[in-house]
Amino acid sequence: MMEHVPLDFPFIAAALLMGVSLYIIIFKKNLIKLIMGIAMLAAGVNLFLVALGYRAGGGAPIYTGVPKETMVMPVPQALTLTSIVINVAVLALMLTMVIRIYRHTGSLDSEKSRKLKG
Amino acid sequence: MDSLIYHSPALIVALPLVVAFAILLISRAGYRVRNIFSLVIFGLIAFLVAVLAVDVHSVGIRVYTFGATAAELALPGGYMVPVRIMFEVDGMSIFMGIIITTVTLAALIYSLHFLKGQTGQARFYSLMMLLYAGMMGLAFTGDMFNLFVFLEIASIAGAGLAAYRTNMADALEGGFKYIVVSAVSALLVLFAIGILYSQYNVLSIAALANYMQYTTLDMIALGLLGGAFVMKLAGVPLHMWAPDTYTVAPAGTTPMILAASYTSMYALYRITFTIYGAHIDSTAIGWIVIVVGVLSMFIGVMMAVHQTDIKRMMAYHAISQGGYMLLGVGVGLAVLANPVALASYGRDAINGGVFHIINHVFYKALLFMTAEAIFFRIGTRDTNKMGGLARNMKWTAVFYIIGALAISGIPPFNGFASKLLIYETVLKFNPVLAVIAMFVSLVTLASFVKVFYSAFTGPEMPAYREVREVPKSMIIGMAILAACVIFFGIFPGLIVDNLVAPATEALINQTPYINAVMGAVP
Amino acid sequence: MLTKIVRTVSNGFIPIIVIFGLYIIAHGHLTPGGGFQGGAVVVSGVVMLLVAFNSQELKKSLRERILSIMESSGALIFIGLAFAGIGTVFFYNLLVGSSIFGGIPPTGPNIGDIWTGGVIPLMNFAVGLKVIAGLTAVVLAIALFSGGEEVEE
Amino acid sequence: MKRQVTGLVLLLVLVAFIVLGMHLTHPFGYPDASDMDDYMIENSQEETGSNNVVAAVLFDYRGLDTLGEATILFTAVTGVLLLLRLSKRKEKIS
Repeated sequence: MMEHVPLDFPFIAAALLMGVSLYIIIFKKNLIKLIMGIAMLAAGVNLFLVALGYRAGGGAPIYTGVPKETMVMPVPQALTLTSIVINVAVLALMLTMVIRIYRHTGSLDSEKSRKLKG
Repeated sequence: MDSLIYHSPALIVALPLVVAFAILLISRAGYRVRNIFSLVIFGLIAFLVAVLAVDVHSVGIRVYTFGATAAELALPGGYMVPVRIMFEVDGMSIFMGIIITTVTLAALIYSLHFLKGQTGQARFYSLMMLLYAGMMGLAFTGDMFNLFVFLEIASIAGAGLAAYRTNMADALEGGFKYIVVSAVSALLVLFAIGILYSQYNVLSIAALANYMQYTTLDMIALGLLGGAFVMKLAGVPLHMWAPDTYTVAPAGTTPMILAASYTSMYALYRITFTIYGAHIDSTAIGWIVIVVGVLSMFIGVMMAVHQTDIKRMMAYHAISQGGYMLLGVGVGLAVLANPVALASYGRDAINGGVFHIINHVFYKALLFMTAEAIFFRIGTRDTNKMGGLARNMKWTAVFYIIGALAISGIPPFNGFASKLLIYETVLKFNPVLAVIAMFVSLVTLASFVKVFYSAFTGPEMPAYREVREVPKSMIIGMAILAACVIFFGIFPGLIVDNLVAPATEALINQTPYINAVMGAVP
Repeated sequence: MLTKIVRTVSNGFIPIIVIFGLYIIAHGHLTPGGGFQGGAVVVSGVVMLLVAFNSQELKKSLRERILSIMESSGALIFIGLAFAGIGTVFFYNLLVGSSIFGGIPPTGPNIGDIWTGGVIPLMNFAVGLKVIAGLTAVVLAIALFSGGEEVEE
Repeated sequence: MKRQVTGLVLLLVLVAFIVLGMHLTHPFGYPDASDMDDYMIENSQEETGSNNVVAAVLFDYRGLDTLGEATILFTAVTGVLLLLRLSKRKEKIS
């Protein structure tokens, strides 16, 4: 068994990813950068989720080769898989809309393309 | 029949999915086959919802565990924690289910003619059914992660529909705003779910409520969930997306996206009351809800008065009316820990807030449909360019009047019934809030009367002399909602006793919801 | 369209990528992977073709109509398998113990048998079909659209 | 300017939530005992016949999530194709 490392690197990485991505989402005006921010936020949340289920020294929860005593938790992995696919779907739709918006306005700047007021 | 009731929670969500998947194949056989197919299956679904509603009214809670050996078997043989995903349908869930189903039925009928000559009709119907399935799943589910999944289904389908008119740049921007807001809020929800899972290692709502200890981590999760859902339900100060999206969504789908917002409100209530109910400092949380509600009411209506775009004005009114619901429920939440106050006015306040959801969805859906009907015929949403439309569009004008009077809280329409409940109870809680609520209602009336005069009355505009009434299917769609508005206004007691009171009871008392899962050890 | 070398190499790689993707789909219940992952692998091959050839050329062999039918039927098979269990409960795994994919592996670590898992391998296939068709359609549509093809009403 | 300040406040609140949440979560690699996960590890072979516990969770224990996931992918594909409207053929006018 490994000794517990006081620095929880995966959680720190997830926090960094989420912090940076929230900065991008709130302050960047370019629509593509906005989408990249959302993709990074998704990556951070997914990393957090999958890191939750890790048991020190554990292997993948698959019986083809691994005994059950050293398995990590399967549910967070399943949740992460689901969440990844969901985010792929969301990204595809967002990118499509941006392509369409670019066709209409010729700009990726969220300030310039905003025709709506209020 | 028994097995139909037994499986109805699963069928209500699965059948629209089947329609959505199959409709692209079926529409190759022609539009008529497709329309009949979707209407027939949707009729069956509506029937199932009605049957389930009657059943839930008598039984209380119906649990449906997916993949178990028996649907009620939430806990696998003698085990302590639920393992599988389950649906839990209680008074509040079926209340939302009835709202969503009625609005979707009206929207489906309304859209039949609207889509005439448009491209991508089959995909439009497919997305509509997916949006319906997403909302119903969100209302029925008893599992946190499943809630996230259905939230995403509803958001993506809603965004795709909102951007349907791709030849207009503002439609795409409205859809894009909606999906960005949805994606960010859904990811925050997912993060909060992760935090909850890290502590209790369960995902079922009932099990979470059972184990809840209200640590600092739980507070963080509640904050994230609250923020995310307030953003999704367009509460001030996170309402920026709503006017843009509601304005551009094509006919029939605006009411559905509106209903999707209130499904998020349902999720917020479900989390606050059912998961956290017994532990939170309900006065503080109640006041937060009240403040968000009052801000939404006031800012929404103030932004609405000077809009010239008719749908945009209605969208701001939707934000404002959402504030009433939050106000009513917030007052109830603030006195949740005080049995005397709860019995004397708290319960009625929640009744009012919950009743206002169904009333508002119906009349606002009706108003959005009339606005779309005008847009359908004259091609503009600008109220300054309208005039004298009542001459040629009599039905639309009548429906607009019904909706406008209902939203302003004029008897005998349904808005009056729920607003009266809110005024009465809020007056006992804090008179200042009641005065604000009445003031907002007056401004609402003024704003709708102004639009009525500029759009429907006045001299006949030469450009619109040839304007005809909208096709029959659109009138039927609006008539369904108008009938509901009037019926609910004339018999409010009936509705409150049979629909709203069970929903309120389900919110206030979390024990049956928990016991339906955790107490069911065979 | 890129050079002949790129096109020849990608032509050579395509079968390998597709077979690898199908392997991942088929062994979803034994090894890491499954319908989504295997489908994504296959679609990565399609993206490679899209880079090597241009989208117009690819459009001739991959019809949007066929892809749409494939995707719908994948989704319908998936939900149909879920409906198959409705004699007990929706999503009940009714094939465990039956003659199709019904084998139950010995408890504990074992080498694995493809003939196990009940409806899980079938669902993996359905999802794989859906993902391949759906993502191909999306990739192709975006490529064609950015290539200038547009239909305005 | 006002927008920048609002954004900054929002960002700081969210980051504070995230950092505090990460800080208070259990140490990496040492989660609390989980009955739900152990049940799945214990019974997946017998109940679902699947050696891969994650596959068993995805398609059996939490099958509805996967149906939802497939639905989301379907929704996104439908949405993309609806927005790009590649089909030249106009649908038959009803």
